[in-house]
Order: sequence, then C-alpha cells, then structure tokens
Amino acid sequence: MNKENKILEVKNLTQYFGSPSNPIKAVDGISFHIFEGETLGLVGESGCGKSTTGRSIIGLYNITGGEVIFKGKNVHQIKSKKEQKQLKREIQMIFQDPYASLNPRMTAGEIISEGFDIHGLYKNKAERQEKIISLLEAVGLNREHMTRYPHEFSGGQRQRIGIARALSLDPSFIIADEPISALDVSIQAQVVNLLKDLQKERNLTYLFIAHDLSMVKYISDRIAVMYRGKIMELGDADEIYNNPIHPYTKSLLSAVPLPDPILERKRKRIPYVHEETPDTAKMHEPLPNHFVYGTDEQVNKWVKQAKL
Amino acid sequence: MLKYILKRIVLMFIALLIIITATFFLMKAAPGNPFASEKDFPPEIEANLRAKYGLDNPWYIQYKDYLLNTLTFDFGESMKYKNRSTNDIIADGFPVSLSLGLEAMFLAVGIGVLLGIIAALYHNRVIDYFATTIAVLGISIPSFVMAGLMQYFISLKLGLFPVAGWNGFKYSVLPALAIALTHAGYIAKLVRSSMLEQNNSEYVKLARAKGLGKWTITFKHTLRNALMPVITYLGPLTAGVVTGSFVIEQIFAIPGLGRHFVQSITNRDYTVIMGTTVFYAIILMLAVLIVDILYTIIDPRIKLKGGAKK
Amino acid sequence: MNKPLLEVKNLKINFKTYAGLVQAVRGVDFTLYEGETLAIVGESGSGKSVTTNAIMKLIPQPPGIYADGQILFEGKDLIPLSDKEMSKIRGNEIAMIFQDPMTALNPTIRVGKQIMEVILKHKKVSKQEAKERAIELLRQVGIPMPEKRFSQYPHEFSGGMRQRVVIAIALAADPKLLIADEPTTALDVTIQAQILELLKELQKKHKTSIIFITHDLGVVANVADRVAVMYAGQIVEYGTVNDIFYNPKHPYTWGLLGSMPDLNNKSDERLYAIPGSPPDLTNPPKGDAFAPRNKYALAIDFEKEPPMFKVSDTHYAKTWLLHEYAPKINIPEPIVRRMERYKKEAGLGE
Amino acid sequence: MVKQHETTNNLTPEMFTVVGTRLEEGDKLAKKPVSFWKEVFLRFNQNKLAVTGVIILFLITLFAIFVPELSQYSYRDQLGVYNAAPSKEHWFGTDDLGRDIFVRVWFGARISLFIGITAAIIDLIIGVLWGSISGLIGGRVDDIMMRIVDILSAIPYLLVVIILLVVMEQGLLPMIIALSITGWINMARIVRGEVLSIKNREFVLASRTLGARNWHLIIRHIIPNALGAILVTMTLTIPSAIFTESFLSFLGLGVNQPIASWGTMASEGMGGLRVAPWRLFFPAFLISLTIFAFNAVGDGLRDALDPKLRK
Amino acid sequence: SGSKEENKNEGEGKETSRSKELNLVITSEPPSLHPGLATDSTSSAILNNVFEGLTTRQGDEIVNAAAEDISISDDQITYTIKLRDAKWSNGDPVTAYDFEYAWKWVLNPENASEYASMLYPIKNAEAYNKGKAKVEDVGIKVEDDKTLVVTLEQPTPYFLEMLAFKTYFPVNKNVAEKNPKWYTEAGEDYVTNGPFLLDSWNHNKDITLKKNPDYWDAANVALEKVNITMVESEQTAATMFDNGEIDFLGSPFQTVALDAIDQYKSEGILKIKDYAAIYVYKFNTTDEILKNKNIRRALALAIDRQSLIDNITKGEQKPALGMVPVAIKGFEEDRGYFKDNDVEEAKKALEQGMKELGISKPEDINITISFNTSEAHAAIAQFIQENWRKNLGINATLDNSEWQVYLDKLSNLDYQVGRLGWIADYNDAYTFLEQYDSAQNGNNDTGWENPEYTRLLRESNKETDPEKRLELLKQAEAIIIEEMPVAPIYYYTNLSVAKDYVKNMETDILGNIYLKYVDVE
Ligand SMILES: Nc1ncnc2c1ncn2[C@@H]1O[C@H](COP(=O)(O)OP(=O)(O)OP(=O)(O)O)[C@@H](O)[C@H]1O
Ligand SMILES: Nc1ncnc2c1ncn2[C@@H]1O[C@H](COP(=O)(O)OP(=O)(O)OP(=O)(O)O)[C@@H](O)[C@H]1O
Ligand SMILES: [Mg+2]
Ligand SMILES: [Mg+2]
Repeated sequence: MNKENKILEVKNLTQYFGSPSNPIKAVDGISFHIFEGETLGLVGESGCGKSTTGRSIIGLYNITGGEVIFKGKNVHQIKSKKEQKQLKREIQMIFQDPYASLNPRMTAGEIISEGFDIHGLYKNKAERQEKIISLLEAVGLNREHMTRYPHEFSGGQRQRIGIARALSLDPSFIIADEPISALDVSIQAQVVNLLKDLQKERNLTYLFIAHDLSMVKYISDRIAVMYRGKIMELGDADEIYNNPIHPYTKSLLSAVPLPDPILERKRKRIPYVHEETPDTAKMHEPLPNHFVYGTDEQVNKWVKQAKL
Repeated sequence: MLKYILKRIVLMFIALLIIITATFFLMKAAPGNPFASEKDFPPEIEANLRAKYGLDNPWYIQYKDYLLNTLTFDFGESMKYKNRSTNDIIADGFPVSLSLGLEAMFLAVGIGVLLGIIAALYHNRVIDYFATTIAVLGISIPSFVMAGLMQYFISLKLGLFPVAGWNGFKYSVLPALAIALTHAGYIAKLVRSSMLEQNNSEYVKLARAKGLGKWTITFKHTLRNALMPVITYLGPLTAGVVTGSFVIEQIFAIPGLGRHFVQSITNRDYTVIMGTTVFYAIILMLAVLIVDILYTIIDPRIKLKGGAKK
Repeated sequence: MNKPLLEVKNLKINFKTYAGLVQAVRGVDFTLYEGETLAIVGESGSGKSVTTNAIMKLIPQPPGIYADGQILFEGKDLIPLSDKEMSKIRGNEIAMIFQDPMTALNPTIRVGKQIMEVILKHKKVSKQEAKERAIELLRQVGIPMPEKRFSQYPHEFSGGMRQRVVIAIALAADPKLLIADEPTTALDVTIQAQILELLKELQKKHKTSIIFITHDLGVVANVADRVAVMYAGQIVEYGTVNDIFYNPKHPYTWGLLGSMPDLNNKSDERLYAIPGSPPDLTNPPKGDAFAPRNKYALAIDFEKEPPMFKVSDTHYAKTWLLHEYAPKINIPEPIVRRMERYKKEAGLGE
Repeated sequence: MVKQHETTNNLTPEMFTVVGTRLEEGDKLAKKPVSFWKEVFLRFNQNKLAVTGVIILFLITLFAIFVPELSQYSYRDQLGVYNAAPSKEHWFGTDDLGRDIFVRVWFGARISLFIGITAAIIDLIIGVLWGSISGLIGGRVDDIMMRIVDILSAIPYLLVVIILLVVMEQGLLPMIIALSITGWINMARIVRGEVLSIKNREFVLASRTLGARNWHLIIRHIIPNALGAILVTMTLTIPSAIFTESFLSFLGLGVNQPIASWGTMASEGMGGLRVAPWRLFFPAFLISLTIFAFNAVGDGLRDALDPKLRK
Repeated sequence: SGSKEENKNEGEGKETSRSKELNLVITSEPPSLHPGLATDSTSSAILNNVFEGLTTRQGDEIVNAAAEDISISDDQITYTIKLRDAKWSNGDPVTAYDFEYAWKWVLNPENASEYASMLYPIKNAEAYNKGKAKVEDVGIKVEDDKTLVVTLEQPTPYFLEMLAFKTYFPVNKNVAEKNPKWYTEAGEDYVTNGPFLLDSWNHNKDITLKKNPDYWDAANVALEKVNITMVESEQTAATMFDNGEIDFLGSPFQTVALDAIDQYKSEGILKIKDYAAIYVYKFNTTDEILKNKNIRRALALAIDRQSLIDNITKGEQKPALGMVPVAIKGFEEDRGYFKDNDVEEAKKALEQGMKELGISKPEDINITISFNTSEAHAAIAQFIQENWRKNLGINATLDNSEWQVYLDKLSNLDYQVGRLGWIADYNDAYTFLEQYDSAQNGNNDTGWENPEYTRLLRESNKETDPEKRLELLKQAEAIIIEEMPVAPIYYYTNLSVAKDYVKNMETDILGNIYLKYVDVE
C-alpha cells in the first residue's frame, strides 16, 4: 500500500435526482480520497447514497456538482474519446446484484470478454480465448464454465463472473457495490477471500460499499460512514470500530447482530436521533486521520462523549 | 407537467409543419389534378379552373397559402365537391366516424382485454388456445372480408341487422364489430403477454398471500399494470379509428370522414387532402400525448419530463 | 406455549421444468408451536422459500407439484384445500412477508389501499374503520406521519419504509402464523434492528408464531427460538437456538458458522468458506447431499443417505457422523474459539 | 415430529472412515451444461402447439416450392372452366378467369410468404433499431425520433405510394420500399417501450462501465432481451404486410398480374363471394393458418425465452 | 293515375298497396348539384330528375320538355324556342331569361365550368368561354319571357339531343344571383323546375326527392318520394337489394355487381339494355412496335371478345367490331369491318408486321398492357394477355396504376396498350369519332392521325342532310378501323334489376333514368 499516492480524489461531489426545484439529494457534497492499493469501505443506511456515489464516480450519471479526480485527471471533464476509453479501463465496478448485472442471454465467456471486444484488446481468437480462460482461473472458475449461461451458476459463481468482468480490462481501481449482501454466508466468504487475494496479486484499490459492518471492517483499511447523502465519519477501520465518534456510527455499530444467542439477547442497541447539521457544519479531524462531520460544537460534544 | 405538455405542443407544431410541407410537395408531385377525368376538356377551361382555385400561382405562394390556411384552420373549398368547404366536410364526417370509432374501440378493448385475460389466466391450456385462435382469426381476417361475410350472413341470411346505412344504433353494430375484431385480436395478444409477465411478479404473489381471489387480483392489480403496453398501442389506434376507416365506410355506406382520406387523394382534391391530413395529424399527436399523460395516471412512477437526464 | 400450531410432515415439492424434475423440497418435517419463532437458514437454493411458499399454497401449479406430505395447520391439512378455501386462511390466519418486499407492492396502487384491502377482505369492518386500522398499522411499524403516507404510492417510500409496509400488510389481520422470508436482507443494520424489535413486540402481544428465513446468523441468534438448517431441500439439523450455536453437529452447520466474520476478525486471516457448489436438485446425489463438499465426509456418505439422528430431545442432525461407528470429530477450532470469546464477552457484560 | 433415529443394518465401521471432500464428485453430479439456445430449443420442442406451428410452416413452404412446379397447370393457365367448384380436377376449384386455384394458392404462397418475411425483416431492421435507439438514448433524441414516427404515420400513405408508383417500375422493389416506409412503426413504438425498462437494468449499466457504446448495447443486450416482445409484434406484422401487399398490388406497386398472392386472391375472391366462395375461402384459410402457425411459433419462442419460466 | 288514390289510403293503414315511394342507392355523394358544374353521372342521375331542360328523353326519343315548340331554320343554324308555361319550385315562372342566365353562366370563364364545351356548338360560345369574345356576341338571345333564340356556329344535327343534357338546364336567375351558393344544400334556395324537388341532402349519406306539385306535368308523375342512399360498394348494394332495402339496382344509380349477375339472371329479373358506350384498347402509335399497323391489327383481331363477354364481363355486352356502339342511331347494324377472334387473319397480320419491323419471333415482342386499378379491368387485361399469348405467341405484361397516374400515362403517351371506356353524352356517332380528329386532341391519346379522317369528320359537321352525314361518319369509321390505332373490345350494356312492383324503370341508351315515368304498384 502506498500511503502517499492518492489514486482517487472526490471533492464536494453532489448528485441530485428529479426536478431541479425539488431535488432528491442522493449525494450531497461529499469529499474523500483513496490511496493506491487500499480498500475504503463505505457504509450507511439503505438509501443514503452509497451506490449513487459509486455510480457517479464511474460516470454512470451526469453529476450535479463537484469533481472526481482519478490519477490526477478530472473524470467528468475528459473530452477525448481515447482518454475516456482509457479511463473506463482503469475504473471498474462490481454490481450489487450479481444476477441482475449479468445478461441472461450471454455465456460467461461472452460476458467476460465483452470488455476486450469493446476495446479491441486482442489480436486473434486464440488470444481472446486465452485471456478468458486466464480470467476465469483468476477468479477460481475453470474453462468449462466459459460456455455456461448465468442461470447455470450458483450465486457465488455469478459474483465471480462479475468480478472477472471487472478485472478483464486490468483496472487499477474497482468499485464493489455491495458485492456480497445478496449471497449466503458461505458464499460471502468465498467472494471476500477472492477479492483479498486479487488485491494482493494485482495491487488493486477498492471502494467497498456495504451495509454489513462486520464484513466491511474485515476487508477495509479505512471506513467512511454515510448518512443522508453526506459522509459523517471517516477513518481507519479499527479506529472507526473501536473509537466511533459520530452518534450515527455508534448506533450503526451497536446494531450489528452477533451470531451468538446469549450475547445477542443482551446486546443494547444505541438508537440514533438525527441532529440537524446547520450550514456551518464541516469536516473535523479530532484525531489524526479520523474525520467527523458536524459543527465545532457538535464535534466537541461527541468527542467528549466518546472519550467518556 | 404543464411545462411538459407545453413543450410537447411546441414539438407538435414543428411536426405539423413538417407534415404539411411533406404532404404539400408529395401532393404536388403526384400526377393528375382535381379536374382530370377520362374526358379531357379544352386547355382554356382548365386554365380557368386553375385560376379559380389558385393553382396557377407558383408553388411557394400556394405553399404559403396552405400554411396560412392551416394557422387559421380554414382549409378552403373542396375542388371536387363544388362549393363545399373542407371544414364542412370534416364537420359532417367526423362526428359519424367518431361515434362509430368509439363504439368500435369499446368493443375492441372489451373483447380484446377479455380474451387476453382469459388466455393469460389459463396459460397453455385449452381455453388459452381457444382464445388465442379467436385472436388469430381476428388478426388474420381483414376487416373488409369480415364486413362482407357479416353482411352476407348476419344481415341477409339471418336478418339481424341492416346491411348498410347509417340511421341509428342498429346500423352501427356490424361496422363497429368489423373494425373491432382485428384490433381485438391484437389487443388480446398484447394483454395476454403482458398479463403473463405480471402474473409472475412479486406483487401478485403478495396479493394472493393477502387472500385475495383470482378475479379480484386480475381486475384490481394485474390488469391495470398489464394495460400499459396496450395503451401504447391504443393511442395511435384510437386516432386512426375515430377518424374513420375507408374500407368499412365504403362497405357499410357510412357517411364518415374515413373515405375522405382516400378519396381526396384519388381525386387530387388538394384542399381536402391538406385539411384531412392536418386534422388527422393533430388528433394523432394529441392521442400520443394523452397516452403519455395516461401513463403517469396509471403508473405513478412514470414522470413526464422533457429533456434527457441520463 | 406447547400447542403445535403448524406441523409439516414429509413435505416434498417438485417442479417440472424442461431440464427435468427439480426436487426442490425433499421431505421436510418440523413443528411450530404457538408464540414461537423458527428460523430457517441454509444455502441459497436449498428450498427455504419453496417450503414457506408451500405452506401458503403459493407454489405455482404447474410447474410445481405437491409430491408428498402434509401441512397441518391447527390440525387441518392445507394441501387438499381449494384456492377459495385457502384465500380465507391466507392473509388472515397465515401471513407472509416476502423475500423481496421492494417489488412486492403494486406500484400503481396507493399504499393505504393495499393495506386496507386485507382488512376489508378478512374483517367485517366498514371502509372507514379499515382505513383507521391501516393508519394505526402504519404507525405501529414506525412510519412517521401515517395519515399522509397513507395516500402515497410505493415509489414515494424509501426501501426500509416499503419493507415496513409489507410487514404492516402481513400484520393487518393479526395472523396466527407469520412467515418472514428474508425480510431484512436488503436493509442496513439499524433499520433491521428496528424491524426485529417490532416483530418481537407484536409476537409478545398476539402470541404469533413466526417462521423467519435468513442467512444472517446474527439475526438468527437475535430472533429464533428454534433453528432449522436446510441443505439441498432437506433439513439437515434442527434444534433450539442454543443447540445450533453452541453444539452444532452437522458439518454444513459448522461451515455456515465458520464462514461468518465478526468484528474481531483480523483482516489478514482468510475467512473460512465451504468449498464447491450446491448439488443440482434435478439429480440429487446419492447418499448425503453435502458429502462432496464435506471435509469430514465418510465413505458411507457417498453411498447412503443418513437418517435424522437424535442428539437431544430438542436437537436432531442428519449426518452419519453421529453414528456409533463414526469417528469422533469435534467442532472446528475457529468456531469453538469464537464461542469462547463470546461467552467471555457475555460474561463480562453480566 | 422429526424422524427418529432408526436402527441401521448392514453398516460396517469401515464405511465410517473420513474420506474428505470430493469436489469433482459434486461437479460431475451437477447438471451437464446445456447451451442457452439448446435449452431454448428443448423447451420449445416440448410445446406441442409451437411444434405444430413449425410443421405447418414447413409444409406450407414445401407446398409453395413444389406444387407450382409439379402441377399439370400453371398459375396463369386459363382453362376455360370459370368459377368451377372444387372437384377432382381442381381441388380448390377455379377462379373467374378459369385458373386452377390450387396451383395459384401455392404459387401465391411464394409471394405472400416472401412479403411476410420481408416485412418481418423490415420490422427487425428498422423498427427494432429505431425503437432501441430512441428508447436507449432517450431525452431529446427520443422526442425527435418519436415525433418522426408520428410524422410518418400522419403523412397520407396513399400519396406516398402514388409517388412511388410514378418514380418506379412495378415490381417487388418498390413494394418493399413502400412496406419499409411505415411497416415498422408499430414495432418501433413497442420496442421503445421495452427498451425503456431494459435500459436501466444492471447488466446494461455494467456494460456501460466497460465503455460500451449504444450500438454495442443494442446488439448485445437490448435486442436479445426484448426478443419476446419483438416476436409477438412480428407475428402481428406479417398478416398486415400480406394485406398491404394486396393493397399495393391493387394500386399498381406490387407484383404483376396474373402472378398470384394470397392477399390479392382473397380480395378478388371477396368479389366472387356469392358465386364462388372458394375463391375467398382457400387463400383466406391459408393466411389464417400461416398466421396461426407463426403465432404458435412466436408464443412458443416467447415462452421458451422467458427467463421467468427458466429454471 | 289511379295509383294516386291507393297511395292516399296507404297512410290510413291499408297494407295491400304500397306507398308511392322508391328506394334507390347511388354510388357516391354527387360532386355538384349545379347543372352547370356537374360533370359526372352520379350528379346527372339526380339533376335529370329535379331539373328539366328544353328537351328531354323519353325512351330513346327526344321530346320537348320546358320547350313547347322548337323551330329550326333551314340552314340548321338558328333555333327559335318557345317555352311552355311552367313554374319553378318557388312559384316563379320559368322564363327564357333563366336559360340565358344559366348558359351564359356556364360559359363565363370565371365560373370555370368544366363542361362549358358542351355549349360550344352555340355561336361564339367557345370564343367567349376562352376569353376571345364578349358575352353579347354569344348566340343566345331572349326574344321575350317565353322565347329564346339560339344561333349555332354550324349545323349541329344532334343539338336537340344536347338540349336535354344537364349543362343546358335552366337556373332560376333571381335566386342564383341572390345566393351564389344556392346549390350546395337542399333547402329554400335549391329551386328547380323538374318533376321532383330536392327534399333533403345529407352529404355523403342520402338524398330524398319529393314530387314537385308545381311541375307542369305533375299529373303524370307517379312517385311521391324517392329515397336515395349513397352506397359505394356494389356488393353492398346487391345485398341491400336482396334484403329488400332498395327497389332498383342499375345505371345510373349503382352498378349491378358482377358477382350477382348470374344470380339475377337465374332469377329472371336481370334487364339488359344497350348503352352508348364503348370499351377500347388504345395503342400508342408512337411506340417502337405499335407504330406498325399490322401488329396493331393482329392484336385487335386476336381477341376473343365473345368469350370475354360470356365469361368475364358477363353483362351480355356486344363484341365491338367498330368504333361506334350499336346503340347509336344509324349504327345499329354491324358494319362488317372485321370478325371477332379472327386468329387466322391475326396471324397473317402479325407475320406481315414482324417482317416490316424485322422481328423474327413473336416471343421477341413484349407488350405492356396498362390499365387503371380495378378488378374488372384487371380480369379483362389478363384474359386478353392470355389471348395474345395463345393465339399469337406474344408476351404481354400487365401494368396497373392509380387512376390519375394512369390518365397521366395515357396523355403523355407513356404506355403501349391501354384501356379506356367512352360514354356518349348525346346520341350521336360524332362523340365517338371526334376524339381522333387530330393527334393533338386531348382525348386521342394514341398519337394517331389521318388527314382523310380529319377531313371526313369536318365535312360531316357541315352536312345538313342526315343520311349523307351518316355516310361520312361511317367512312371515317372505316378508316380508323383499317388503321386500328384503337382496338374496340365491346359495347357496353346497362344492367339493372328491379323489384317486381317497380314499373317503367328502364335505363336509356345514354344510361339515364327519368323517374318521371317510374311507378310502383
Ligand atoms: N435514478 C434515480 N432517480 C431518482 N432517485 C434516485 C435514483 N437513484 C437513486 N435515487 C435516490 O437516491 C437516494 C440514494 O440511493 P442509492 O441507491 O445511492 O442508495 P444506497 O445507499 O446505495 O442504498 P442501498 O443500501 O439500499 O443500496 C435514494 O433516496 C434513492 O431513492
Ligand atoms: N417455479 C420454479 N420452477 C422451477 N424450479 C424452482 C421454482 N421455484 C423454485 N425452484 C427451485 O427450487 C429450489 C429451491 O428454491 P428456493 O427459492 O426455495 O431457495 P431458497 O432456499 O429460498 O434460496 P434463497 O436463499 O436464494 O432465497 C431452487 O433450486 C430453485 O431453483
Ligand atoms: Mg445501493
Ligand atoms: Mg428464498
């Protein structure tokens, strides 16, 4: 991991939907950066704008405001087709729902090779074939699977195809949008292991979106907690887990169910009461590399509570 | 919403301008003229005629005139039916076509939806095949054959309805049926396939889990959603049907508007061609607009908006 | 508490497909008592939803076939009932929350009306009363400003709210049995926790029995009295929640528990994952269906299907490992370790 | 209650040795991979009605190819027996010009099937593309493309046909052009509707993130997934094309008489309904039969391709 | 007549007799019910019964109608016409001024009457209509209220025939000047002088005629009311007739559908009358191949007209072996120019023609038969195509087009062989022959001309002796048949069927029916 090198910088990203007069503020001015080779976990309430953040970064929406800078270039201002293509190769996405994101009428081989078909990244059929096979093997599938259709795979295998597709263009940065929530536990484990292995092998950078804190904590270096379109707290994974400052983070952590009946029955959930954040609110850094969003007053109060 | 409608109306005017222009030039390019018949008359008489109807003007003057006429909705006099204004012709014919058309649409939608529902509810069973066969017959037997057969068998042999004419409800039954059956076939197929899709949806399962009966679910839940594609199809169709069908009006001797769409062209009755075309275009585009608005009523998720937001 | 409300006996459900006969449920037995919560866990495709749909008689026929078995609800078998008779039970005595509540609401009908529909169908009340009850339900499931929300369309609700609407519908007629099929999968933990609390509260009030399907073992630990672990269309282990979490006997249950990370996992350890993929139910394997993926598979597993072995009065498991000839195999180390740690934490908490 | 532990016979301790995972075993047991199209084919084959449809179409094609070649009459021979009822010599009777209807009907099948298929192709090429592009790009492009559709359907078709009649020789080409002008409009509208729902599906977004352009999306994603709707619409297009052909031929755009087509035979037969109903019956019956067959095939394919009916 | 009494009783519920009401259908909305503007037979069918000209037709005879007496000068140039005492339907007397007004209105170029040329026999009428003379110069003079003097350009033996034609009908001057749109609706201003009144006119739907009580000959008009529905489809009309919804089917109101002919024949109710009209195939004589007279002859001779009539057209038409229909006065007999279906002769002519053109095989000749879209024309064309193929070995291709496109092809000589029907406006051979008087004639369409032919026609116009004139016309006919720029196919007939209670309802040779004479019993 290279802590010096920011591969992605998001500055004041804003994404509104609907009519301009009464917009749905899906993402409301968020800023963060990701270092090369690290995994940033993004957690939060359902509907708080996690997927929208990911999709805005990769350019699926026309953003309402802000900047996304990837390897020094503003993603949304790239005009030349060549650079745009280049960018598409560098940033890839794994989708929330593995089944929905695979075209039911294409074979695994076709799905995986779609990327190089689009970018013309092979010289001949044989090379294409080879590439497909090596990708399949990289995600723990084998060449027999090439001619199968999505419905002939189990959930975990489908997600692997999605991952293989994301890898097919040799990206340096992958947005993984809840890649595991729809899977059952044992398959979740398979996928998470795979992602970690790949990161090691290929020096990948992840933006890992999820609402399952235990998995996020396990896979991430740093975690950002989102609430209603804004990032509330951001810091090292252990920091966030062990020393949460923002009350929402605390509430979130307290709500994680534990696979232990006795403990689970004893667990006390800390309910979160939303506090309006006035315009003066901003990011604070009460601890090194640990950021909290709020007014000076609020943050002070929270820090005090946390220390107690 | 209002903004959207206004925007559409602006677009409608642009489209109308294109339609008028295209029709004008096509009409002018077509050989023949309103006065042609197998008996030629002296060129001087023809010149008189042309002068009388302004056909001696250069094309751009004529074009301008048609545009202005359209703006004032005064399309001028028919060149074939002496001293009858195009507006009169439309005003006489349209109410007839409209009432027949609405009756036909009512039948088409009624029969089609019913057949479609039945076919979908009994998917791949005998009843489905039976309903589908009726639909296919409706689709594949054209209305002129249907009309002729009905006249021959229902009117003449069974004496149930008058053969032709237009003097009240009983005169409208056969023509309305003849128009309706074809469309009923199409609608049945559309309803069947979209109902099949709806029947697999989660909310139908939930409705069943609520303990609702089959027909309650069909009428209160699925049909409404299944009608969406039907409505896409019904919009332009309604515009076509309420402005009359040439063949049906011809066979059943109905004084509707439909005949004028064809006759004005075969007669090269320029003013009537323009008038009926503009009239139809407006109705069509309004129908398409209404469909879009209906969408939002039937499915509240659909939002009307003008420009792209992708 | 000891009155059985639902008894499922040797339930077998098949689906006729072009690829062959899918044996989705292959002989499921369980009993549910009044006021009790049964959690069903298991791999995706193991037949959890089919089992519960079968109880509601919501299996589409064709392609579905009730091949064998009985579903006794208050002692009466539901399988031979006609659709009409069933519709008196559905929504009224047995209600269901669907796996995917996001799509379960009719997008074109106002939310309030969708709730009222059930009340009007099953309770002899006026429209006005039904409306009041619907608003009350919305309030109960924690939707703010229920009067206003009543006349909105589903798309105007957030995902979590929609889910609560579906729950409100399920609760509308005070059912005796509530089936919740992965109701919280798509929700974040805070909303999930709210919903679980709500269910428990209602259960206390109405003595409702609940079947709760989930793959989140944390949720199971939270809500369940009893747990059934399903694999390949069969229940492979069945017991109280303590039996399953503290004394799991089936290797598949071990696998499930083992794959679960927790907040204490070190991020450089690999997670345990069950290798391989589940069997094809058109052609279920001979012997123990889990055997090919089972680290502890015995030779006999590939030959003969194991019977249900009784571990205790409440605890059964379907594995040859419980046979007297079988070698003694202990619960895998990591699970034991975690159990210890949790025990300590729980102890500290006390 | 849960099944009780039964006493087991014939079990030996040897059977209880740990052998561990046998993943190959699992894979071997797993369903043999069947390709998507093969599966579609299998499922289609189990639909009796659809198979009947295929057989009917096959037979019609066979008859269309061979009957005119092998018959003792030709489609144009005027045999001097006018409006004769079906008999041993003339299975389907003769028409007003004394021609054998059996031969003419099968000769006409060539034209009508050609027209039907051409129309279907036009539908596919223009209608599907138009609807896809309009729906996929959306916004202003959609507005404009759909208004063009409105414009095309509002300009008097007859006038267009007359102009074609003037600028072109009689024959198949001008007819195909005439069919291409408006024949695809219904398809375009319906496909657009489908696309509006498909275009927001995840796999399309996924393809976009790979850098896919619209063209790629249409070919690889939209069309395959809208195929069901496209098929249904196509089975509706074919009869309308068969009758449009007779209308165009009547106006002088289509094939030269005495070449027969089902559409023209049926319209002419209408004029002989009282004296020679068989002149109407046979072509009309064959049209219905063909449409029925197409329809059965379309429905069968629709079902076979429906992912919801898939395991 | 006695039937009138019965009619009155009818209203009181006596069921044995019918009301004097006739139900008819016409093919379409009459394009114009202004006698000076109408050009088509549908309009005529109505106009002939609501208006009355100076003369009218009774059977095949011309009789005085609005005129009491017509005296013709010896040079046949001046016609002095005394009007009968008659009234317009609004009570005004019918005067010579009304005729003068009507005729001059037609000739006035501003009114753009398409049939103005019908009045061209009148002196200076053509010049005035073409803007080359003043209205005062036109040979129409009113002597007094009841006397009209008409001067002609040249002797026109058929002028009395023409006076019965709709374009010569009078128009009520007072009303028409007050309301120039008087003719667009039934009502007060639609003032007529004929046996019937236009009682109602629902555009595109129906027209009702009522007996005109003020008509001078009202005593001899039997019908009280005529209901005329507009029914375009022949099939529908036939079904309506079968169903008893209408009482009569036939020209000029509606055609008997081909499909129903056999049925009516077998029922014995089909009436067939000769019609002054001919169906021809024109040859484009400027065409590469058809410029050859022998080829044209071969084609004309190789048509089996009788068989065509028996099997295809079915209306007992007459094979046309000349240019003037046998219905025309003086042409009742076959002139014996050639034989129908003379294959021998045809082959000879073909040989000859091919030699002249340097063609070796008949298969090398490919001819396109053009016609306007209609099932009947298509059937005839296919029949003839087959005749030529079988008899001559010549290949013909069919080419049909929309009516106006077809007319355009004809007049631009953009065709090889093309069909046309020609219907007489008045009972005289001249109307059939005149169109070929020069290649420039707008109705010629063949590019053919012959100086001798032209001369003969011109002379016939000056000839005052009917016999000699007939001779000249027959000579001209012989020439055109010899050269064969046109292959005559058949002379039309008019078919009609009527219910048995309909009396005296017969189509005349010009295809008209005067309801004045019709009765129902
Ligand atoms: N295309 C869209 N049009 C309008 N609103 C949208 C659109 N996409 C997302 N939203 C809204 O934006 C908000 C954020 O949605 P988003 O999908 O980013 O949430 P999320 O954090 O990914 O939630 P989840 O955990 O449920 O996936 C929601 O309120 C959603 O309704
Ligand atoms: N309509 C059907 N036709 C054919 N097979 C079906 C049908 N419904 C379910 N199945 C099959 O039955 C098996 C059990 O499915 P079920 O939905 O019960 O799984 P599940 O345990 O609920 O899984 P998940 O955790 O993914 O919800 C699966 O193999 C599935 O493919
Ligand atoms: Mg999301
Ligand atoms: Mg499930």
